[in-house]
Amino acid sequence: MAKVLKLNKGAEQCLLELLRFLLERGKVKGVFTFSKVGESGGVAYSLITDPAALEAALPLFPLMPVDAAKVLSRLTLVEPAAEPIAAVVRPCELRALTELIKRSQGSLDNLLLISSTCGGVYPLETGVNGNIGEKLPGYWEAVKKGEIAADIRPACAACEHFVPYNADITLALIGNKDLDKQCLIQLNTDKAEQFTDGLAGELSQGEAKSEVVDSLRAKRQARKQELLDEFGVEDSDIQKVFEKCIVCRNCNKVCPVCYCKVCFFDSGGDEHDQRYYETEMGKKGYAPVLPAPTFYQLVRLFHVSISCIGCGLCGDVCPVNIPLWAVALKTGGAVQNAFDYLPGRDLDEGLPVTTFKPEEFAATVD
Amino acid sequence: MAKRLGVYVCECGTNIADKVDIDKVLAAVSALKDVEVADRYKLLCSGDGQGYLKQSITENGLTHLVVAACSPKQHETTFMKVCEQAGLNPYLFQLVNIREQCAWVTPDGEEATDKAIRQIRAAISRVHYHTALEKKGMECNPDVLVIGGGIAGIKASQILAAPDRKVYLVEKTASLGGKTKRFSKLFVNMESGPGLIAGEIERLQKSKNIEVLTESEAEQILGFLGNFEVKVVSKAEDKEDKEQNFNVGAVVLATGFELFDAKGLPQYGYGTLDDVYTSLDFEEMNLADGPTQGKVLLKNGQPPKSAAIIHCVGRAEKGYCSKVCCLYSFKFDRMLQSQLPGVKIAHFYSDLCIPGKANQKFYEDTRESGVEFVRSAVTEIAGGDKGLTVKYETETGAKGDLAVDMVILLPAMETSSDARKFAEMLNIPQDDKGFLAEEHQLLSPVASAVEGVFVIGCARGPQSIAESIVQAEAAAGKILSALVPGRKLELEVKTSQILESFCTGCKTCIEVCPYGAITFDEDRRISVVNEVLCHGCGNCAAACPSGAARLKHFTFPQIYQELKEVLR
Amino acid sequence: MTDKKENAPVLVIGAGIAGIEASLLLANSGRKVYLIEKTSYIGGNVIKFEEVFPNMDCATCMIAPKQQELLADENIELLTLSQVEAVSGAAGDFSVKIKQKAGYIDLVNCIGCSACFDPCPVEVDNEFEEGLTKRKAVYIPCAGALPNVPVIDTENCLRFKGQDCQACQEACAFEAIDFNQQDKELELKVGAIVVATGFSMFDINKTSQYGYKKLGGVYSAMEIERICASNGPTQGQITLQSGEAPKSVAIINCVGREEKGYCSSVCCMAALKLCHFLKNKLPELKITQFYSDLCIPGKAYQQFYQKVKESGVDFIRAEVTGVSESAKELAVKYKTDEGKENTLAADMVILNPALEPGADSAKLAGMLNIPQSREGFFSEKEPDLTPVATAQDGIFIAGCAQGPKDIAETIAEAEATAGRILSRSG
Amino acid sequence: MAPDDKGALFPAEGGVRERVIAFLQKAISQGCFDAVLMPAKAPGTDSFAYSLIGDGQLLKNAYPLPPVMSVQGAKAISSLTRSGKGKKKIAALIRPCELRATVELFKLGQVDLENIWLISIDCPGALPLAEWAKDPKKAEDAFAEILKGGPSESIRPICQICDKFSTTGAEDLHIGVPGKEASGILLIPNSPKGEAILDCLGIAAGEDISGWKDQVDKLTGARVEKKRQAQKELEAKSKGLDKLLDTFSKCINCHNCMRVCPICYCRQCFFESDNMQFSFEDYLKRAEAAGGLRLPPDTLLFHIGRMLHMSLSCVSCGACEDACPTAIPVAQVFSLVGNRNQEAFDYIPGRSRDEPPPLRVYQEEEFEEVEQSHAAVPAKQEARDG
Amino acid sequence: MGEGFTPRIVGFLCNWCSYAGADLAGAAKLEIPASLSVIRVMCSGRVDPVLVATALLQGADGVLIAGCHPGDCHYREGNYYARRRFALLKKTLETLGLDTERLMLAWVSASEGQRFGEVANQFAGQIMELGPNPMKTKISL
Repeated sequence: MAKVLKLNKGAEQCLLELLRFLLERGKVKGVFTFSKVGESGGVAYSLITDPAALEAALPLFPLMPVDAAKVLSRLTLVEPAAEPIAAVVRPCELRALTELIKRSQGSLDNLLLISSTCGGVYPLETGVNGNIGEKLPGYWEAVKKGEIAADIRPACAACEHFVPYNADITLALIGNKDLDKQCLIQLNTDKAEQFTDGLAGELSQGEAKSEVVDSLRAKRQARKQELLDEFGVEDSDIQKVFEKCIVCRNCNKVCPVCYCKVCFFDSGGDEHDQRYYETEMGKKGYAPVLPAPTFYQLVRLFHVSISCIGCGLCGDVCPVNIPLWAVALKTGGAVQNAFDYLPGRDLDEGLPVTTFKPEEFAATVD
Repeated sequence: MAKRLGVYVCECGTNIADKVDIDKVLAAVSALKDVEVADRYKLLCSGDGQGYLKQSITENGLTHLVVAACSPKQHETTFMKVCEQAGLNPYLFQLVNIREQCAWVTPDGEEATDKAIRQIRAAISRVHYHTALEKKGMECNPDVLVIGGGIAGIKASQILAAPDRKVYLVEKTASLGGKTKRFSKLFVNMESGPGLIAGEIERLQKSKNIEVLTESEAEQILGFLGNFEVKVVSKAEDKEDKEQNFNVGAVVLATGFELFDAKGLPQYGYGTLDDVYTSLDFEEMNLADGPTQGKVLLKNGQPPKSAAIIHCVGRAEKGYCSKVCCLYSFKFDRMLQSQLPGVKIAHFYSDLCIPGKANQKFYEDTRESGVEFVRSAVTEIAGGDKGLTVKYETETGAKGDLAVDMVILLPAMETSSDARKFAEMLNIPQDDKGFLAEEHQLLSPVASAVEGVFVIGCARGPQSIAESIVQAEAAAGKILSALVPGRKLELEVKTSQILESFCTGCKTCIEVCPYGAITFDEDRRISVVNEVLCHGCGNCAAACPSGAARLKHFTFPQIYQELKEVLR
Repeated sequence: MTDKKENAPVLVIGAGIAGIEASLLLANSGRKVYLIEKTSYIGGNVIKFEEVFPNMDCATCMIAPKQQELLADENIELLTLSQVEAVSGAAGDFSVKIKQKAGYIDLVNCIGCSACFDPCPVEVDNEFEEGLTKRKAVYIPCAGALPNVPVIDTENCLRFKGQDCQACQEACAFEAIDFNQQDKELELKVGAIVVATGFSMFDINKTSQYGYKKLGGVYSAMEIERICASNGPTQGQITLQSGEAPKSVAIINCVGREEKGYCSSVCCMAALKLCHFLKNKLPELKITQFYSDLCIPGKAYQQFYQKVKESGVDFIRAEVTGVSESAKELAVKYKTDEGKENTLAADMVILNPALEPGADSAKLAGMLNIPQSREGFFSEKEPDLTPVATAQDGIFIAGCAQGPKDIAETIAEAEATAGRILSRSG
Repeated sequence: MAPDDKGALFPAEGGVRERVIAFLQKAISQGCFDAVLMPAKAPGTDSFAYSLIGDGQLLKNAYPLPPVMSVQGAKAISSLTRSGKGKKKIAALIRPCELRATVELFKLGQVDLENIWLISIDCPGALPLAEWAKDPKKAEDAFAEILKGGPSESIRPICQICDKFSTTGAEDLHIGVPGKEASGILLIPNSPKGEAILDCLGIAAGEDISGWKDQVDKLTGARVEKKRQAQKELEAKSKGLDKLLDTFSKCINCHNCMRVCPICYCRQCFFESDNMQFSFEDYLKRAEAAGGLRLPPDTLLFHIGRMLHMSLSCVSCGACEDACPTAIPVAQVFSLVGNRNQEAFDYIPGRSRDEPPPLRVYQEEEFEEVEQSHAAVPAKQEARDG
Repeated sequence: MGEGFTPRIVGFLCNWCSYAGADLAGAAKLEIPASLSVIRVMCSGRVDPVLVATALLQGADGVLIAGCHPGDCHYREGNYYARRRFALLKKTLETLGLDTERLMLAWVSASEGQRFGEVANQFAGQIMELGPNPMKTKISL
């Protein structure tokens, strides 16, 4: 049974207080959180070690320019964290991190994982244009009420896994009507209890539950279907979907579960010599020359869909606005259902591709 | 396996200990990652110190070693040997120079201590990223290819040949002896050129270990020190071409010289006026088997009564002094005087170049014999009914004429036309005069820029016979020293390497390698380092944008580890 | 030949560049080499130069890696402060008696920290610096000298003069100073001998007309080499005794050529090198060269001459008849080929002397039983055919011991001696 | 730099596209080359992909000047030839910046030009990729107007300051687009290969092209001035550490600028390699030194590092800016740095196939201003001990 | 010393000339600023500009690259390439408006112990005047 710590402060303030407490008490060496960087309004994840620098932290800022899982993987790839670090991440990032850890792409040692029920984030473009500030009041109203905030990324609007798995600490945001005044910190693990020991607040047993969460999940599931229909991923020709793709492969670069050191498409694996193209041209009178977008996208889906956590970054960075998040969501959903696998749910849940059962999938063979 | 580092600080008597607070250093570094032991010692380079270090490495089961002491120039090899003796790969070791570059140059003890800590921390960080490197040896072929059968090539072959070392002597023409066999007399001692050559050829022929290939040319030479593949084609006039392929470990180029073409300077009248000769023409004339059976005669069959010797023909055009012309001109004086008593000889010259201990006497004797020396520039050789007129102008601008029967031009020496061919075949740089360039003009005068290829005699510049022979022996010395039959060639350990999967084949590394040590594998479209030729400078590593080229022991991560610590 | 003979050790006399090069090649082939050197350091004359012609290579940079390689080579046994006392036997089986002077420094203990210099109360002229600086009685000739081991000069050390001084011993933390050391006699068995004893400079004091050592501002070329050297007495600052930089320099070539009776081959280039160096350091400096014949053989030398000439150096073909002092400057009197007399004012005069055989050449030639040329250099067996061999089988000569020559020729000869010794063709 | 002032007029009707296609069709039908590599719409789509077209009829889908540069043409030629050349003679029709990048890749061993005929064409610029992605049809129409000589404010900022939009000198054949009144296109040969095309077509390069040239020169002059102005403004906005950080503050380290850059030819970018993989401790120490560390870190190092690697060859094609998901003016900054560096090395990327890349060669006497000379060191320091 | 600023200067010295020169400065007991830390490389040609940029961006107050004089390179020509790469780096940083005074390329031979001292002191002085590298404290780098 988890414990819940209640602080009479706004959610963001409360989280900042927790982080400051951890840093100042020396319980952690650093805090990984979203923050203002520089003097000019840039925002990014930061590793903050000086409590004074927490002034700039924006742990709940609804923007996700990179996936924290990718960053945390990079931080701990060579060696695990030698000192405790508190990391504030979103539920989908946490799932991605779990998937990466399953593949030895980092370590959870010494990480105190702090997450929250998530209202989603705005598109990268909105962040770049800098008008998120205006949208924030509406955003938090929606979170309180358990609604889908206007203008958040479609991937978020369609996300049903907005309650974190595997977090040491969960902030209950969705459905908390008093978000501006008080905050519930759910301590999921012993580690969480140890780290928060000494933090002033009202401690109780139980879970910070809300029916609003379930209703939001339902709303999002419905929205997901709508969006998939709207973007035409459901029935349309896959070639048509990828038509504009310039194969810049930024979707793979930002994808948190694309972890290869050298991507297949950088290894020369897909290269052909001129004669190949000449032969191809001979068949139809013409031959496209660069790696075919469809081929690339299919290989990518094949590689990542089992672990796709639907974070939506691929769609966010696509320079030609292909709704890649929708494709990923659909394919990922289908593949994961087939294997009865939910990526990032449980660190101990083995990867479907590394195990098999003799009797399964008999139907897929003629 | 977990790393276990040992960090040892040498007190160097008082040299380090007086300035650097070693205990403070030890306290600062002993808690660093994987540091198993951190200790001080009075003098680590001493016998006792080395023994202590060895024992400490073994007892503590150390996997990496950091020693803070003096400059690596002083004792890096000493401590690397200690590592070897203790069974630790010597490249898992880093020496920190806290004497020359810290204790001795930092007046303030506290600052020195801080600096020492920083530098040692950097070494500790770095050594984590060291990898064990192994010394490699390569089988090599001791045989030698000598190109050019002149005196230099002959001498090189003689001295190199041995029961366990075969020499291939390849000569383009039908006979050995080069230019020397065409010199009836040699300065300073006036011995016979053909005689000298005959003796040498006889010695050569006695050797069972020299294969002489006349009327032959090397068409292809591929490879590197210790392992060249050679294709020689023999083209005897009355026989079918014969191709021969063999391997050698080294190549000696002795392609000789040619004379500057005096026809290029019409004012001297060479080729247009009778009785204007070049030095080689005059040598021919003096040969018993020459056109005049060794007699010095004018075109009209009469012996000349007077002769003018014109120095430095083509010197201005070529831009260098040919070194031996002054000396052999005094030989010409004697050759003329011995055949034609009373002959009047005048030298026209600007500067006499007669280096060497015995040569001034040779000159003085000439001068005393009545030969005239006119320091002036010859502006024209004019023809006429009664013979030739040398028109000249002295340094002060005075003009004069001298009528003579015969004129001998001393043209500059040029490298032979073969030099270019071999320069291209072997990728040896030529200097702006066309001569084959040395690896280092002073320090390595007979080696070329390509390891294993040597250049001797006039191929690398005008030389006397004695100098050519010295160079032949020198090339032999270098080869005999490096390629010992049955011994492997020891290779540089800290070479570059190209990581195959990251190389895109842009060849930048190939272009910037000063040693031609990187080649391109056309099939795999990647660069490949030849460890025999790589000297480990790291220029390729700095030039490769993707980091595919890496210099062992000086990789980016290794240097970075040092960097971040010294900046802290 | 017996195998023993073929692999017999080699004795190399003289650790200048010739001796170093020959030793390295022989050692690399697997031969044991004894390299003996009469001074306490290796590198000979070349390490005194800042830069060398024609590429103005930094001499130290060029030689240092070779020196280090030599000191690290396990096949080479370096004996400093050593000289040959007697030689017997024949090729393949020489027996050589060596006398090694005591340096009074324990080589095992000394780490070359130089702590002993300061306390030494004696100050004498530093020969290595041509007497331009002082050194102590315990000293190394210059910073960076290798091997980095000091030596006690018994002629000047107070203790060896009977006084009770042990200042250096007290300063040494390593007990490396051992006054009880004795000169050593060694008997070496060697198969071949390389004589690489180098050259000396003609003693300018034998001339009087140039005012050497009498007039301030008159220097020998070697003194100027040291003044130019960044590790020399002035750290490479070109100054007159007044401390000011010279404004005009006259270089007088062929000093001693007539006395010696030969052209020393390298002096013209050495003079040009000085011009190049001085012009680089002091672009406004007016330089005049007095010469009779320019001897600049070698493919790259004329180009160097032209470059120097273009940099604004005057060349006067004339005989210098005297140097005298006039007002603040020096007056160089000269006579041209045509007999015209003239005077040039300069505030610095550089005398460029002939090269001559090393002082001990005659003694060594006697011991080795090899002839000397009439100029005093060691003679080759046959000047044309065997330029590095001597009349004695198994004894070879390399470098300026045979006659004046430049570095490239010296190295080539050193390599040639190795070629001859390592050759198995007889 | 420009070829001889002579070219041939290839008579054709219609817009630029139609005229060029007519030329290509004729050249293919006469066997001047076997196929063309150029952007074309795949049947039934709105997108442009580099395609190898051997069937003259299919050239009707081709776009010599598509409204956007979705893929840099040099990359396409590299894809085609890098792994081994073929047997066919292929004409690659690309924009001048693509051509210059191709020449740079040629020097870097990333393309094989033996069987490739490089044809460039006067370029009016391209539209931002994002504009096109929003509404391809609208973009295509807008661009059609630009091709006809309409207002060009909507082309990419980097194209607006491009002063190398016409012949570069390194192509085999350049297609000059003369004024509206002309009835065809100019074919300006610049190599034996280019001349062979004219021979094959049976037309002589006798046309006086000075009118076209004047028009090019005039625009070039205007562009040079505009670039100067724009770079000045850019410098005011982004020069100096703080402004630079500001400019790149939105960078999400996705490296997409590198991915699409034609000059970035490395298999694995140095900045993605294990050389740039640091330990946790390292990151933490860096954070502690400044109080915090932005993550992912080293974004500025990445950009500066990339400039060090590719700026001498940067052809200012703008692909990076098109691909940047956070709208950083990366092409403009890189172009500025590229221009300055190229000036310093007296190097114009893509100007000549024979000019070696600057970092592969050196001269013994150069750049002495960057070294600390003897003279610059002030009076010597006294040895401490005397 | 100004306001307690202790610079961190890194010197990449080539093994054959400049490192030997620095050793010689040591043997002569010259004073070298303690702020200069030396990293030995085999040749100045090994120092790639990315390495120098890394040093600067990670807060080095100064970066010195020293190698053999032109023409004296132990590896024939590494220093010429080093100079080109340095020129590129300098120009790039200059165009971006970053401090190029924090960089120095100097030629120091094996016999120039004195000169090494002069170069080191001059550079350290220059860095003292410039003050701390502002990049040191930028979280946003």
